Amino acid sequence: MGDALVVGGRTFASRLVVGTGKYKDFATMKAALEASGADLVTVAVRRLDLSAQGDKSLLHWIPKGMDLLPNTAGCYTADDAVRTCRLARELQIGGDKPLVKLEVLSDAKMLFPDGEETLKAAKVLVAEGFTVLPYTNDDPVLCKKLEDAGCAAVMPLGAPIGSGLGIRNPYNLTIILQNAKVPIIVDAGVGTASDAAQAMELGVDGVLMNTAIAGADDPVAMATAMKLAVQAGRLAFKAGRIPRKLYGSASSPLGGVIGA
Amino acid sequence: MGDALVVGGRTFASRLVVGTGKYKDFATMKAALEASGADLVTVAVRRLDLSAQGDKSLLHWIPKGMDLLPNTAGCYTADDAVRTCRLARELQIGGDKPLVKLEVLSDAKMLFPDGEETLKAAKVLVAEGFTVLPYTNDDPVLCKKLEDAGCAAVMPLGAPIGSGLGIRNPYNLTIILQNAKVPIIVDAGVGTASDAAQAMELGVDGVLMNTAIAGADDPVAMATAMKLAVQAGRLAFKAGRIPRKLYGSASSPLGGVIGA
Amino acid sequence: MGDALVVGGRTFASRLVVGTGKYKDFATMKAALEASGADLVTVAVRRLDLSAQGDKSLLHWIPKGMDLLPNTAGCYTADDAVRTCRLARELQIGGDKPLVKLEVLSDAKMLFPDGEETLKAAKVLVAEGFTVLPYTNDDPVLCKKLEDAGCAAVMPLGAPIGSGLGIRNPYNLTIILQNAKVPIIVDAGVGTASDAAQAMELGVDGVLMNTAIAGADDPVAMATAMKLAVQAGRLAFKAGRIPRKLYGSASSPLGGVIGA
Amino acid sequence: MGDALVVGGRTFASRLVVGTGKYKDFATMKAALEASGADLVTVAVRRLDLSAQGDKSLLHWIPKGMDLLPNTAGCYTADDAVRTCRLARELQIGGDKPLVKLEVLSDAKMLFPDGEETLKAAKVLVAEGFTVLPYTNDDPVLCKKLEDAGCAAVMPLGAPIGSGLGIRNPYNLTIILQNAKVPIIVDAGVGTASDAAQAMELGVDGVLMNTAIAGADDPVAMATAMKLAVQAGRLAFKAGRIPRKLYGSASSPLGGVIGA
Amino acid sequence: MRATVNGESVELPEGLTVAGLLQHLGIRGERVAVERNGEVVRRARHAEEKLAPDDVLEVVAFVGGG
Amino acid sequence: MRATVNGESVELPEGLTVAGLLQHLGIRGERVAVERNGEVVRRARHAEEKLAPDDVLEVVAFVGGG
Amino acid sequence: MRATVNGESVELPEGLTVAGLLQHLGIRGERVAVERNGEVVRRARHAEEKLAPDDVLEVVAFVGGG
Amino acid sequence: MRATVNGESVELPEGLTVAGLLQHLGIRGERVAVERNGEVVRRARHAEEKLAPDDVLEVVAFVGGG
Repeated sequence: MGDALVVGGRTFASRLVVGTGKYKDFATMKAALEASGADLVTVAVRRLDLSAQGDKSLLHWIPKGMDLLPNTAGCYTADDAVRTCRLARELQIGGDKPLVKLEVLSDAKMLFPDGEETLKAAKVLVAEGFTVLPYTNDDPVLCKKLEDAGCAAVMPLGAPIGSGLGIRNPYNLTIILQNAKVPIIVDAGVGTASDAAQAMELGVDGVLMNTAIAGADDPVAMATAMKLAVQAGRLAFKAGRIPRKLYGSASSPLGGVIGA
Repeated sequence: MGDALVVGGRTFASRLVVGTGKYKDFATMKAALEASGADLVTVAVRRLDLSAQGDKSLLHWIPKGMDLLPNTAGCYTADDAVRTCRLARELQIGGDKPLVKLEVLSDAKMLFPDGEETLKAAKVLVAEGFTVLPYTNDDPVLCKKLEDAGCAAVMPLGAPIGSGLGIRNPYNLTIILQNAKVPIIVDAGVGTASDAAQAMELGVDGVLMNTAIAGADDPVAMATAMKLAVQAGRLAFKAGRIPRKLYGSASSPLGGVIGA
Repeated sequence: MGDALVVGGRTFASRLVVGTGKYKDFATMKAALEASGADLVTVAVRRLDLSAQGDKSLLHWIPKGMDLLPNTAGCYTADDAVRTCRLARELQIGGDKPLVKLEVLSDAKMLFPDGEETLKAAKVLVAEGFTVLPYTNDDPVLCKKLEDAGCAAVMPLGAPIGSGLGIRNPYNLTIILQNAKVPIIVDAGVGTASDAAQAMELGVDGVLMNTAIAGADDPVAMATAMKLAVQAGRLAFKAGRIPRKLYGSASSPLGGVIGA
Repeated sequence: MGDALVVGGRTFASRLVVGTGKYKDFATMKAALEASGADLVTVAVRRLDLSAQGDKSLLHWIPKGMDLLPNTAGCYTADDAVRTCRLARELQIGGDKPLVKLEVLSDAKMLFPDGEETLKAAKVLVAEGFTVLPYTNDDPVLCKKLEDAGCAAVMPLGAPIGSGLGIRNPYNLTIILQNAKVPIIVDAGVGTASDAAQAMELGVDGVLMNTAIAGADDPVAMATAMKLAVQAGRLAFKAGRIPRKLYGSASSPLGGVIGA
Repeated sequence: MRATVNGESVELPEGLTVAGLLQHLGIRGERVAVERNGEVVRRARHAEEKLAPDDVLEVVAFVGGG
Repeated sequence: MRATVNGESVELPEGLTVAGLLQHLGIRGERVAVERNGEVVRRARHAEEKLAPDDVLEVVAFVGGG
Repeated sequence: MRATVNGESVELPEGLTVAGLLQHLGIRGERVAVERNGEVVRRARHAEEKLAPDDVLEVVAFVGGG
Repeated sequence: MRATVNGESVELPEGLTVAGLLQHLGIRGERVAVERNGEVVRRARHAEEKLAPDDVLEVVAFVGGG
């Protein structure tokens, strides 16, 4: 629809970014990725399991034409996140200004991003030429600092990873959007299609999700739902919705009623 | 998608029902109706303006293949609503068990349906062989009585007509759905795409709207958004969403992190 | 505070009306009633258990000075409700224009009021000289009809009886308030203190509750909380709250900061 | 009620902390402070206006027995905040481990706290022996770091200063509470009484507000409302509320209905 | 004679008044109201009003309710 | 003769049929329905049914509505 | 000598102490605190501590705030 | 010689290169990256770079993640 998402000079036809984790098998994942219509998918970097031989790699199952967005999931310090990104760059076999989803969490329980470490890592990675997309709390000040640090986009959460709580604080997102000069992508928290549509209607540039699709009873159907919901929310945002009013107003003519 | 809406023995491919009021011109209306993908559209019955000659009628602008759902908008009594339906049947040139959207409002200010008069009219119209789709408040008891009176579907409001407030009371809708044996269609209140998706995710069988599309800055774009949102919400409902949890859970593997 | 609740010519110092059901014992009920500060309490009318002898009656446990508001709980038809009110009047030993809480439910599952039967009963009871306080759904049209039928106050639900869901639809309550000429009392749905405060802040004249207090782990503490919450909400309503704004504004002076 | 708020070894009978800014005059402020029942009030530190002579100082208008909580409002860097606290300590004429409300904002528009600078200042102030109460965003990780830095309490916002939006994100507050070992006080965002009650019901240890009272049409009435609401919310939190259920349950006995 | 009291069929002495019924049922002190065949019997008439065979009687009191 | 059409009193030729009325009003092509004194006149009877003085007639069509 | 007080450049008598400054500024009774070149001057030292040319001084007090 | 590979201590032949290590571990086809003592070893240098005793090596690949 001539309304592409542009991040760090790269253009993506879809505003939906999807993950590759938590699927019950690769075949289901592949079908869901295709149904989602996404052209950017997140992947994690992990030690190769030296005992498991010949096990088909993830990459065989990612549809052609989808770009990879390696993440730093599992890192709790800026240093580990930076090391992980360097390995991810190597795995990408070069590529100029490689994309990375920077994610530095505080701990394994709260699963909230550690803003201090995230900002520290972002500065290092930008200096090293990465195209950095940081996952962050919905803190307008932190989001602005990440933008100022040179991040190509900023990805505030809608709610904690995998919580399915939707957009907990649309007010903060609105303030973030009004002060941002880079794309804002809602990352994490979406539970169902209307959550994704609502995020887009707020004016965010994209939505990133994994659990909402992979964890649904029918991941392929949910992937399709999310594709449609992101398109619907984007269109509704641009179409200019009607104002909210306490009292309604008739949608049929007031005059010309019979027997009046 | 083999998931049609069936009302009173009629089958509709789309679960979105749209109105024809409030458009700035017929050309815009036609484009929006086509974009909506709806195959059922509401129309009002009004006295012919005897002074205005040769003015192209509404029907010339309704895309072929769309069924008409005449409403009784503007009626404040059961009697006027019944007379209006009889005239609508004549305008439809017969047709067996003609569809009518029964709408009896209390007054021109609150614009809330008058349950007592609506139920009275429903009984008469069912007896006369109409396929009755009543617009009603989200009162589970009244909705049940309308179903028991023989209505082919029941259409509780999400919010007042034209208010754009969305689904004000999802709890009532859920109770209505759990006790209904006929299709439940949310009529009125939807303001933007996520509202329509949310309604469908609750499990309603369809959504009827007019102002949200006709009153948008770009009605055609909003009509497309609504088409997608209704499909998204329906798919998400059937796909089985993930549960909501206060704490998240990682979407990437917990083990195998470097340097661990 | 010179801000009494006046219903049908009777004046009540407290705007909190409490029930007497569901307590684990009469002693706890009495303590909770006293803590609530209410001066109007609901009671039910039931067949005397002819087998259980000498069992101390409820009335011994209701603090002196509290007026009784007999209800018609358990009635599913207008006729049963009217018969129950006549018996209640006899139990009150006369009294002019006796107060009754009219409650006609649809069934034992949904527990929603049956508007049609409630309105029918209200008309009979008003004609027989009762001071009728009907429990009703939050339907603005039905509430208006009950007022027009001569009810002394109208009591829309916040949410279903005992659900603890709070004020599900503040929009409807606001519309009801703007169109009412008799006191509006929120009956049922309140779960905790902030629900009661919120109801009062909307401008309702009183709040009626039973389960929220009787079902709390500590009914006496909750009764005190509700007394304070109703007072707080009423005061806040009259004090004129600040407007809601997306962006904040400093509460300390902007000038005179050191080193500036 | 033997349920005092203890912060840094100090005990406060009231869990409501109020500000002294934005009042139309000192007399109104004094009346509101007294009505609030608070025993801790925030004050700002500003350059003495050398031109305005003999103007009665704020301190003459603060009721006896109220402790002062100097803030660092207007500071945008850790350094300015630290200097301001040192001056505040001098203004307090010593006192061991003086209380300060640490507030470092990002800018004059968003009015959101700058977590990075706040944390930096907190570490310095704790080292200098201050009892530090930092105002912060509702970021569970940042709140934990402030606690670990030695802050005596942590004060996440409910919504931006003066916005009156209430508790925007109860989920974050709940997570903060479940992970905190020091008192959590909601600072900013409260607009009306039910907001304060809701915050307390979540389990926070106190609520700090200024604009909601000073900006109300009747500040004294609103101060009373807030006093009652904080007490109500605290009591309700401790009383153990009933669970929320989609379907209600009768509050009157099901058996013994006449004519059954 | 047989009559129905609170939904149960019971045997009662002939010519019993409402007051007699309450005494017969051992009800005293209790604040109760009586309905006979769908009509309330005002307290003032308890001593006079005689019951008849097959009467349907309701004897009610206040209980806790919301 | 005088009759009321869509709320307005108008002068009509004697013995006019419903079909004649529509023609008289210059209505053609239009998909309209006619109510005479509260009863719908089916299209099939437009040519036969004659109007009478003081008839109250409604001539309606579909318009945009929600 | 010239010094900066609360952001404004002012002319002050030579050898003025902090206590002298406050008197010079007509400040009495007021509960104030003084910062000299970024460092707080404790009240106990107001009488001793002498100002120097180009000093940057902040004289502050509590005002209403939230 | 002993070295640590993915957190486990293993015995490796002397003078092994990174490329040799991967072969030794039976890794082929796989798209992997190698970190030696905290520094990435670029693919281009796999054939040259020799391992040393007590090296800490990380051999990673992409896996599903969100």
